[in-house]
Amino acid sequence: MIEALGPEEWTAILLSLRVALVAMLAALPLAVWIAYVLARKTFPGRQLLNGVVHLPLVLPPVVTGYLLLVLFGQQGPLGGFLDQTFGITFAFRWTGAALAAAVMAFPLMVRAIRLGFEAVDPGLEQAAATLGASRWRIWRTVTLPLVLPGILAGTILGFAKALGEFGATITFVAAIPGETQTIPTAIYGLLQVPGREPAIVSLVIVSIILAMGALLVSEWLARRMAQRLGGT
Amino acid sequence: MIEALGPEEWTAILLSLRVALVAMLAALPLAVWIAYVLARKTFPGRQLLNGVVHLPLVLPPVVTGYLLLVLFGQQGPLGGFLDQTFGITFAFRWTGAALAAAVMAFPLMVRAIRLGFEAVDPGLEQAAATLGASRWRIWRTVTLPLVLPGILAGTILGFAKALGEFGATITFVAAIPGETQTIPTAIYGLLQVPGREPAIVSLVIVSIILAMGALLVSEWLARRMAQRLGGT
Amino acid sequence: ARAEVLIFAAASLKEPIDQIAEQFDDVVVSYGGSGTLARQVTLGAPADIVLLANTEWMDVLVAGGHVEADSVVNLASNRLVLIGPQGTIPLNLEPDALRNAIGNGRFAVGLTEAVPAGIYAKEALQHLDLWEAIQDRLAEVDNVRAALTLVARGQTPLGIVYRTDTRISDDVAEVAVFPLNSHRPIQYLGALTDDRNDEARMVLDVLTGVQGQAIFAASGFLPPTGNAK
Amino acid sequence: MISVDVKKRLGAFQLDTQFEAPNGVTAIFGRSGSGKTSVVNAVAGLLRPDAGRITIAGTALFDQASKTYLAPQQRRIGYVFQDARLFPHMTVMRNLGYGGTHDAARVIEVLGLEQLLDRMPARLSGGERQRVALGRALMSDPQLLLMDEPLAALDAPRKAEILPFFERLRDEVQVPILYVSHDVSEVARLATTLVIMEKGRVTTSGPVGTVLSRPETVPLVGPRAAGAVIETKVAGRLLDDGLTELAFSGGRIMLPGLLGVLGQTVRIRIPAQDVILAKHRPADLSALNVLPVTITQVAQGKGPGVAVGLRAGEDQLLARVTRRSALRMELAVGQQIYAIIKATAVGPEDIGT
Amino acid sequence: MISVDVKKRLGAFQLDTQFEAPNGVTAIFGRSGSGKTSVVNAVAGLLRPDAGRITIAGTALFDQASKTYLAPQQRRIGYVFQDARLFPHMTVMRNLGYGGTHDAARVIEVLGLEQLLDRMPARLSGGERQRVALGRALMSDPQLLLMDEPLAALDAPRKAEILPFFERLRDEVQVPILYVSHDVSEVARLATTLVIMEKGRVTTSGPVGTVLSRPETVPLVGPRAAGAVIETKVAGRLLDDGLTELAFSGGRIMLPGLLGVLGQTVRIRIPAQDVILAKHRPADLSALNVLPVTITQVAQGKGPGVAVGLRAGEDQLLARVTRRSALRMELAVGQQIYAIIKATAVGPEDIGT
Ligand SMILES: Nc1ncnc2c1ncn2[C@@H]1O[C@H](COP(=O)(O)OP(=O)(O)OP(=O)(O)O)[C@@H](O)[C@H]1O
Ligand SMILES: Nc1ncnc2c1ncn2[C@@H]1O[C@H](COP(=O)(O)OP(=O)(O)OP(=O)(O)O)[C@@H](O)[C@H]1O
Ligand code: MOO
Ligand SMILES: [Mg+2]
Ligand SMILES: [Mg+2]
Repeated sequence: MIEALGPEEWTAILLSLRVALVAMLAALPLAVWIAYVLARKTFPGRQLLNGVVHLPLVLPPVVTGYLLLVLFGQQGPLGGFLDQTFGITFAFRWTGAALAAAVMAFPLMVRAIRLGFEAVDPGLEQAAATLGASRWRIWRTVTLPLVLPGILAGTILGFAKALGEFGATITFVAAIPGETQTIPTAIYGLLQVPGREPAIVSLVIVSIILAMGALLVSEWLARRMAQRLGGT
Repeated sequence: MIEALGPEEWTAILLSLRVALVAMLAALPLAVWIAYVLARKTFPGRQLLNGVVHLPLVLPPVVTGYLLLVLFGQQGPLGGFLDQTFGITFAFRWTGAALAAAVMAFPLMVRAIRLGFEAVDPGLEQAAATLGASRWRIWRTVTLPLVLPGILAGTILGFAKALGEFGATITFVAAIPGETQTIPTAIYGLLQVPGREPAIVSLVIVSIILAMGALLVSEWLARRMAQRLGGT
Repeated sequence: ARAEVLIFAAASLKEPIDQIAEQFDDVVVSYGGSGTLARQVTLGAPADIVLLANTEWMDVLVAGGHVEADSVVNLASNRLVLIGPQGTIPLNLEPDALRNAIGNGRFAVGLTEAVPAGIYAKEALQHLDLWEAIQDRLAEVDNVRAALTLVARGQTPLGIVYRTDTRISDDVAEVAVFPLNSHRPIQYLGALTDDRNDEARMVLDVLTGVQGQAIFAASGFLPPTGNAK
Repeated sequence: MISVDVKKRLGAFQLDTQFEAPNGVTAIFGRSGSGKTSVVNAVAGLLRPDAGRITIAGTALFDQASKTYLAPQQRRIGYVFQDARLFPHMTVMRNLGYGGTHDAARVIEVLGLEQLLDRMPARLSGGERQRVALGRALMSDPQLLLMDEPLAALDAPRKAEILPFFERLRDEVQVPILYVSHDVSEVARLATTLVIMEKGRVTTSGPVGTVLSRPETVPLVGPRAAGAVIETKVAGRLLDDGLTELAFSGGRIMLPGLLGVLGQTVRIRIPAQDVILAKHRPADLSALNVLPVTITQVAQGKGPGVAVGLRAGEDQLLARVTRRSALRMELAVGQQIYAIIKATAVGPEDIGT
Repeated sequence: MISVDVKKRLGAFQLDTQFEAPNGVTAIFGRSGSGKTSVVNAVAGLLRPDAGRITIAGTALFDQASKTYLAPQQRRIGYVFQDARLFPHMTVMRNLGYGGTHDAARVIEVLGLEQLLDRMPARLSGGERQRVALGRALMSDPQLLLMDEPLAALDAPRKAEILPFFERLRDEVQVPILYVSHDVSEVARLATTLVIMEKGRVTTSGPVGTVLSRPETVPLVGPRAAGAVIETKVAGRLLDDGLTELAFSGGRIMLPGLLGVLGQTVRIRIPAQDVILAKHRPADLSALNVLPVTITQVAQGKGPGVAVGLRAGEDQLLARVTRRSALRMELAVGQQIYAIIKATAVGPEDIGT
């Protein structure tokens, strides 16, 4: 199986991993924050925020990719600004692939983490408040640890989605080998050429192995957490 | 905005709604069951099941569509069986679009519902058991109602995903106006030709409205549930 | 690592273009649907060379000044063929023959309003007065490769693809060839985004040159027809 | 008849408990962490013992030897948990009816739940919650009732209201009850059998009257908790004074309140600390009850108290006096003296029927 | 000095409570559902009243008029919840230290937590959990301690161990305490002030001695709970007998146990039901304490009991006798009689220092 993979495919595999990991790391804090806000706060525009978060799920991925291109392209309002201010470019760069993956994974992460927040007993936060803990300390030491299972679930969902993302990625950053060609876009290319079925199958298997590995790690972490809490 | 939509687009909108609704209704019982099994049971092959459920998220949608084709196509082992035994055909039918949407939405639904199960206090189920309730009755009257917020979240995630699904759908059942051409396929077609932006924008807005409507309904239901439980 | 020359090419050109790119150290190719590529270029994609399977989009790029009008070249052509699963006997391109062959099944094509292969297929079918007969039996997909798969998996008894596509699968057979005059010529066009990029010009020259044309031919493409605008 | 023999390791804690509980109420008494809840969970089928055997009326619920292990729902056991465990998504009414509607009207009335029926559990106070949990268990018509400190969260008047219901339950329905409690009054009033646990093991068990009137029990249950439990019969009712005269083998006792009808059996606990001893029959006292008794035992405790076992007729009483008094009065086994019991000292929670 | 004035509508329930709590322990007493937890939540800042004002030492925690509403964390209040609320993901040690480590070693020792420090809360028994919650609140060094039935889940010996710590807390640290309890012994022993609530309102409040020795209080707290609370000084210790002699304005009382050092102030509760009245000084009784008293009030209750107010020196005592005895003895205001208090009847949980 491994023989079927050429250097270009290996590059795509490593890039996919990097893209998925960076997307998760970068999106996680924002996802946790938005999930918290949606779970606990009431404010005007809450439903709007909720809707915006879900957008990448509702829209065809190609449209999301196109919107990203319009916003974050070199001529785009955000893209130009980020480029000039921080020197960060997304369009047709691996960072853009990570952005696309993060955006597409975002609704999944937020929802899972939000369920986690909703399952935390507010009585415990009250107890922490009476013990003098600041909001931030309560958040860090009580709320967040109790939400960890949700965060873990959200992260693994997001990671899997990031590994599989195709439509938005190819639209936003194309499939430039070594820069933006991830496993799914590589598979797409291979589909156009005769006789590359073995490579396609190998890439699919590698995807599955990566995702399964991540899943197993997350399940193991979740079990450890549950054991700590459950006392067995 | 509405003028930009021809009869073909309207047909696609109605079809998308039907496909997403049917996909959710059909997938929900299975999703709940799998989520329950994953949350509560230990058995050999548990991690395998977990992995399989996540597959549609990890694989590029085209690959998923291809696998569906292989399995549920007219010559496919499952497709042929279902056709002959129950007269259910998926190939080139809206039912196939619903199947693709359900499969793609499945990991999202399972994860959200599973988090719901994990948040239920087993002490309550024990209490029900001592009151003589059968496993099934406990499940129906105690576990399930307490999991409703998770089910609701999973359903809305799944619904949104089903509205947006493109790659697997077009690969599996193509785009047949009135039968399998959903909003995303219509948008894709419009994107490939220059100058159809108004229609695209209209379709995107319709998608957003549909998803926002579903979101609002689900949030409202969730709030009602929380009120009942929280006592305010 | 940004390459010296970045080519954006229609996915259906992957086989020959990969071979040609291999001959250079620093040529990198990104494949996608023609519509997608064209839109990306209009939004500032850093491509040096654009290769499309669609003349309409090339017109848009030229009109918008995204490619150098003078650099547009005609690279290759293709034939539109009717295919069926392996073992299907050749067919006459006539309504009854098609309808019989389809039976209860469907007819796989690219999106007839959007995907180049689908647009050509619709033109050809209309020209041959076959459109009425099968219009309601179409199964339109987002790219030719998907149409090929439908036929190869036996999902549809017939489909229309480029001749080059039939090489991808052993499970399909060519059952008819559409006459050249039944549709606008199939043109693969290339262009430079920047006239002053000499290395890109060199690569594009190789594509149109003898060596490049030989590789196109080996992949089943036909020499260019008509003239690039 | 319930027979319990469970061994179970829980972290560093080793549960190794054996006792038999005849019909009626068996109280499990023991300090925090002694393993009471764990035993009760094992009986309910919520904690699977490592070894042992649990039977009700000869039927095994659990038997390590024959690999029997009935599911909780097959045990027909009503369990009132230490932490209520009401179903948060059901009204009080639906919670109550969840396990059945046995004797519903009476349960609702006695537990004072009428006003709460439409409430959701989150809107109940702690005590209200426990009452509903109690009602829910009762309405499931169990063959054995497990109660893990069911009254701990209730106030005295509410307790006093509910206890008679438990008594009726015990006497009429003949449902055996395993009752975990910290409160000796409760235990004495309800229990027929007392099991005292310490560090996972049973240290003493037996009929509640015997165990509590044994001077050796004083250090186990605490000095305030010791006292005799005797069975009496209603011999007369002084309606004007609101007193009831109870007869037992050692004489007659007058207690406040109208307790049952003539001839009815009434169980009372006489706390050891409320018995005063006198060498001569005293006169002109507000205490109504003066009984001639014989000293059967004088047990010196570690503290300043002396537990004095007394025989009144065929019943045992227990008194607790200071060492100083014991010396001054020269108390000795075999002496004939008088026990003075103040009518109001036997509080309503010490009187069972 | 804490001043509470809160109005709050909770569904059909109307909370409308006003009281002042001086330094020391203020007990809130009332039946289940009377609004005790709600009041305490309002003081903690967990329930925002509709109207009113809450101040500690003159500083407003809440004031509807000036729109003041301090967050719970700004109030420096230690709260022991009815339902422990331990952080499930932290060990006992980390739970304890969460709000601070004030006096950590002593708290851990007195609450007997040494063995539990590395445990997770899910592995604690009900009583262990409550002890940890108590320790956690104490270690946060609060300016006000709120306790919502903190001892309800504890067994008598453990209670007896913890109560002295509360007393020390009250006396040494001068932390005011609002203490919700069902247990009059606890209340009498700890509380300086007693607030009795019914249906969301305060029916009686005042110094605990006064409230509990008022014959009118009997129906409010229940007959068993009524009794006088008096301050005494240690006048002598009979080491051999293990007795302590306490002096107060009405004479001397001998109690079992060695209670404090000479001259120390000791507070004792004398339950009304444990006081026997005699017209003549009796002899040869095991009860060690006979005090000359004057009847100040004879209050007839609804039941068979009569509450008799007594003056002993400058202190008030309360006795509860049957109506029959009251009539037979012809008790009347102004009469000089004798009160007999059994040494062992004043149990250790009724003695505070
Ligand atoms: N899962 C567990 N792992 C380790 N130790 C445990 C576990 N469950 C209980 N224990 C320990 O077992 C002992 C008995 O607990 P149990 O809950 O039966 O006590 P209890 O007598 O009911 O106490 P309480 O009166 O406080 O409710 C305690 O010391 C407790 O800490
Ligand atoms: N959110 C709410 N909505 C409606 N009623 C409520 C709500 N919270 C409490 N109540 C009611 O308010 C009353 C007072 O409740 P609270 O918990 O203060 O009582 P409590 O005196 O602490 O009782 P317990 O001794 O049983 O703990 C109860 O009747 C309760 O049912
Ligand atoms: O949602 Mo997709 O169909 O992953 O690109
Ligand atoms: Mg317990
Ligand atoms: Mg309360």
